[in-house]
Amino acid sequence: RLILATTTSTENSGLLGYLLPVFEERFNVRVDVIAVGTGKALELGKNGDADVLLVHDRKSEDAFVADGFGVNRRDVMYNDYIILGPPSDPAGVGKAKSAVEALTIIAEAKAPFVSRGDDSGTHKKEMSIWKEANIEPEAPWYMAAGQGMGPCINIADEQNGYVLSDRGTYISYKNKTELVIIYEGDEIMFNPYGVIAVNPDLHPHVNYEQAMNFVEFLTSSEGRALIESYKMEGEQLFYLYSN
Amino acid sequence: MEKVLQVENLRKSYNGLTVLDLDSLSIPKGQITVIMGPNGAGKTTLIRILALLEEPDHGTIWLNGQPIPEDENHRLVLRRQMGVIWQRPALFAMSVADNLGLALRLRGWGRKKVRTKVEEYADMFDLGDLLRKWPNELSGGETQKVSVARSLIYEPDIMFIDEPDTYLDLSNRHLVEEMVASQVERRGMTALMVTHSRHQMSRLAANLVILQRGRLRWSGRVDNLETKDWDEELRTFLGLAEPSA
Amino acid sequence: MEKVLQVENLRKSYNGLTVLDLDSLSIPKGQITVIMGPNGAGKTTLIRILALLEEPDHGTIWLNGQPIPEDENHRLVLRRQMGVIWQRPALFAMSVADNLGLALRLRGWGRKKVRTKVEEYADMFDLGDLLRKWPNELSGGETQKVSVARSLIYEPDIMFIDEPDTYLDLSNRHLVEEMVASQVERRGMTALMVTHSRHQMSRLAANLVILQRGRLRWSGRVDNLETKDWDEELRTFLGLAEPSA
Amino acid sequence: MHYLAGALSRAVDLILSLDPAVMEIAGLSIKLAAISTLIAAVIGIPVGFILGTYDFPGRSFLASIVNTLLSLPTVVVGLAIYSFISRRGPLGRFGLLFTPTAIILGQAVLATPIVTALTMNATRSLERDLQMTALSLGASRVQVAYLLLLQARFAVLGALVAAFGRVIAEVGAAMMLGGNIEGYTRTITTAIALETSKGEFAFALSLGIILLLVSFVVNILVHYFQQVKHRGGVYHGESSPSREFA
Amino acid sequence: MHYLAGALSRAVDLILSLDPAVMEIAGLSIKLAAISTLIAAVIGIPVGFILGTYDFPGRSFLASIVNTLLSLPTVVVGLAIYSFISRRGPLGRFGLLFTPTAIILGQAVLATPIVTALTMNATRSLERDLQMTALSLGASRVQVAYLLLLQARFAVLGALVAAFGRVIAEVGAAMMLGGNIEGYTRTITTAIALETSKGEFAFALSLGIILLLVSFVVNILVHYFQQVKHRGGVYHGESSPSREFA
Ligand SMILES: Nc1ncnc2c1ncn2[C@@H]1O[C@H](COP(=O)(O)OP(=O)(O)OP(=O)(O)O)[C@@H](O)[C@H]1O
Ligand SMILES: Nc1ncnc2c1ncn2[C@@H]1O[C@H](COP(=O)(O)OP(=O)(O)OP(=O)(O)O)[C@@H](O)[C@H]1O
Ligand SMILES: [Mg+2]
Ligand SMILES: [Mg+2]
Repeated sequence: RLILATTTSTENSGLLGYLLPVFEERFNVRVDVIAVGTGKALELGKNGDADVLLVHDRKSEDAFVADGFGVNRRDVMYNDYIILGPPSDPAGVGKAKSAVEALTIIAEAKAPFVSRGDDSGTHKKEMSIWKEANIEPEAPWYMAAGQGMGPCINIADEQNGYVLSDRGTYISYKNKTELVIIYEGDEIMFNPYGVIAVNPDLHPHVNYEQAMNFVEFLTSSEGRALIESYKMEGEQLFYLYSN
Repeated sequence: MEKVLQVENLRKSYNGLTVLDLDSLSIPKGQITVIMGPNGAGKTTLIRILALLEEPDHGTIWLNGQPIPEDENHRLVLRRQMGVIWQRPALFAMSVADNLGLALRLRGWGRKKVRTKVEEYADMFDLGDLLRKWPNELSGGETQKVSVARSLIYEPDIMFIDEPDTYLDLSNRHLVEEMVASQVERRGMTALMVTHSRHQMSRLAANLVILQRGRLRWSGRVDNLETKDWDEELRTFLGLAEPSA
Repeated sequence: MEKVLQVENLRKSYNGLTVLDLDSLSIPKGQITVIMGPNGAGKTTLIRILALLEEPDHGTIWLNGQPIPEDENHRLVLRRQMGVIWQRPALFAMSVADNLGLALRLRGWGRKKVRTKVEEYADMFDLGDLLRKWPNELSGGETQKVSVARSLIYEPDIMFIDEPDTYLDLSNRHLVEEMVASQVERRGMTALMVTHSRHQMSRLAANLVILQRGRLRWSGRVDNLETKDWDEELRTFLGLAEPSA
Repeated sequence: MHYLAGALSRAVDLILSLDPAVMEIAGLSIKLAAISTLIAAVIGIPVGFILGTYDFPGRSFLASIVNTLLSLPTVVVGLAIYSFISRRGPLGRFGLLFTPTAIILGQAVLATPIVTALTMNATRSLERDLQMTALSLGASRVQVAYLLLLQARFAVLGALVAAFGRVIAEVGAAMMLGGNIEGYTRTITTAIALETSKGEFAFALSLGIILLLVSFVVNILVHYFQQVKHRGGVYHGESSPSREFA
Repeated sequence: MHYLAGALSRAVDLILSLDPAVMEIAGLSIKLAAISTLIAAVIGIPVGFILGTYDFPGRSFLASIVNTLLSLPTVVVGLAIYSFISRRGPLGRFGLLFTPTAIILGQAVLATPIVTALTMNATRSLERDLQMTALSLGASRVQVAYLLLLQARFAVLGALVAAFGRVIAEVGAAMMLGGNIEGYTRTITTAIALETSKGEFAFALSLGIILLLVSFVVNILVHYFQQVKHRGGVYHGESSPSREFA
């Protein structure tokens, strides 16, 4: 039994359902997926309650490894963030040249903007862009919802506002929301995923052997091929680093 | 004699067993009528029906010459002219004072008026020391006295009394009898009283009704009962002969 | 005469009011002792204490010469030799048959034995038709009879009976008296009976205890009571003189 | 274990410092739970009383339905109401979604079956004697109900306490319908969910402790209020029961 | 509105097709809720009985504590137990986290205050007469308790139904402690949460409807079982009450 703690967005994207059966067959192990937020996944790792993590927040991942909780962190893949808004794009965000400019336009128009507000990878990304733009977003147009991605998209939809989302969640919500992609493509909005094995020196009980198998599987040519070929609603979701 | 209650063809059964089956019965106004009859004869059932608290299977009831209305509001007005002292006293989980004043409060009386009246009746029934007690702190006889006072306090036109003696010592029996009798005399209240005591019956009753197995066995005025031509069963029942056990 | 129960210096108060205060009292074995006294005299309280169901504030009780043990298991054994017929009958929400058999089941009797015994007692008390009924389907007198039979069925050594007449018609009073008396005669059961009826007292009692305001007013054998030198109060109380209301 | 210790001292800090953010969400939580419980009481007590007191065909079936509704999951209630008040739902034009009103709606739906079921059980255990007595003293139907409920007050008040506890502790409806928006619809439980998802377990636990404290204070106040009410009963002479009727 | 219609037809489909995945999680949900309710009954009924029946110093304070515990949020219970059974917690070496046993632990903690509080209220409303009568018939302390609980059976059974409903509908503890692992610890409610987070609202709702159906069937069975039990009472002649005692 291998306990994999990962983010809800990864689980919801369906990628794991595609990858794991192959892995389980190959290494003759059952993988139990615990889908939670990145922060909580890292906390589970710290306590030794998971064997391996698949998460997306580079900064905390590095801290996690630096503090000795995890070993053998590898980049796995990335997808990207996009800015969603109503099709009419009332604030005119569509003409922005960069992500920073897009958020600046929203702030100046005081257009409704829904923030995850939950310290998730997505939220941290959003905060870093605000910082770049030198803006302190404020209520009431700025709504810190403190919820998962899906609910935030729904709130933005209800409020006719904008929201920063990962592409995977948007694709799965596409036919449930009226929001459309208003801005995409800035490199600052890339969303890298890493895999980390929990440190067996700290937690001798963890299934380190299978954890390493998993790390290697994801970064093997077979794993990479599977990731690249995974499509949701006909669209590729995850991209590989060319290494 | 004016009749306050008349019933005709009254029948009531539970689970298919008939417990009350009266062709015709009438209760004179402003007097005490005593109902006697063995256990299970249907006395309490009759009271529940006459007090409009239970529907008979069929039959007609006239109150002061009028048939009983269907309408609940109208019935409530009639019910408020009646009182029942139940065989098994049931006080509410509130102080004795609150129990005594309850019926008046239900009729919308103000706090102060209720209080004065409660004190008056507490005096009459010698319940002064108990006003602040709760039902679970009373002795059996105290409970019964509160229950009697609680019904007499609102001076109903018709009072049904199911065994007033229950739990009472001799002097309290006497007291309760007097209280009932005085309301009959003073205000012309009608009382329908169940008792198993022939002595109590002859002290109080103007009329007697004898029920047996749900049927009317005898009814009439209470005159020279001792010399009436009773059959053996009734003689025994009335305590005019020793039971042949 | 052997004493089954003896108390000394017994005191009980509620909320600071003393309701029972007995210097010394003893109950002879194998006979009927009647307790009389006005409402609120402390009769029921005395029964609760003697039946080991309530702790007195202080005082000592000897049962068959032994002080009452502290240990709950030991007390249970003693309690199982006693029975109480309460002033206010309380049946459990189960069929009459189940109520009758309850005490036997509590003592671990098997179904079949219980059933035979229940049928025997149902016969004796003329309750055969009621066995399948539930308490809320009984008349007052029926309830009382079930309650009496339910306690006599396990043939306790000491039986406390708080007003056996309650709700009963004359012939059922007679029946209950007989049933109690026969267990006293046949098995040497001790009975402690509260009643307000002097006639019942003189029919049954070997000894009389009179309580008043929690104190022992008189106790002794029941011989020539009529001619005793009572004071006026007791004469009235015993019904030997008319109350001067 | 390690979280609990941290959580406790953090909770104490937050309370002693009267942290304004915490005070605000605690206040909102109490308010919403109290209003929902009130709505549930207005609906559930009469319905429960009728189901407990009257015998009519279909009573038993209705009672089973009420009991079933005790297992309404909060998120299902959230979803169902969501689909009514979302912009595309039939009540969309009122703009209720992501407002405190929406939370109240959801919580009232959760609390009503609780109050109903427990009132039903409480009044069902009452003796018929009391009903007869009340009627014979001249009580109208409504007054009878009042007296019987008074008689069963421990259980009925217990029903309200249980319903209040249920809704102040629930998170699904508050999250889905309120949206956990900071400074507007964030309650203690949605804040706890948020901190948990951040991995801030100790902080989440300390909020949980605050929630329990809040409930404790509310319970004590209710208890106290109940005592005061007793003293002001029907008779106003000096009627003050020395102990509760059991 | 649009979800509800879709959800309903989807639920019907899932049930009619006896979808094995749905059957499995429904079975697990029932099993876990039943075991937790049982544990809660074993603890809560005696404690509630004592709090309801005996008067001792501190009783009122303890009662307030129990009432307060009614507002334990599921995620707080989840977190607290997590901190005990996490690998770093004192019970870490048993490896309980993310197992069905962990869920049972959490749900039992949630259910126990409910059973306790409601049993307390039910027995508190009983007349002392009955206790005296039971004792005088020779009942031991335990037998007295049994008889009084029998007398209050509507309310006590109602307490168990309420507790069962609470835990089968709760998601916080099941999610935190079970981990929503497919085929192992996924219950109806964690599945609902998952589908909701995916935006599959109609499917989530249809699972909610299935949950309610499951509860309904369980309630009907309990009701039926209770009737059968009555028939097999103390006296075995022909004692079968024609109607329930009210
Ligand atoms: N709810 C009920 N269900 C079934 N039978 C009932 C019900 N109520 C009364 N009975 C039966 O009807 C008969 C008459 O009962 P009722 O209470 O009227 O008698 P009663 O004359 O008042 O007797 P008592 O002197 O013992 O009080 C009794 O045999 C009783 O068992
Ligand atoms: N729990 C209690 N709390 C307060 N006072 C009580 C309590 N129980 C009994 N009393 C009081 O104690 C006194 C004696 O009560 P008890 O029931 O022993 O009287 P009794 O002799 O049986 O009277 P009765 O003939 O009316 O049944 C009464 O005045 C009663 O009010
Ligand atoms: Mg009767
Ligand atoms: Mg007494």
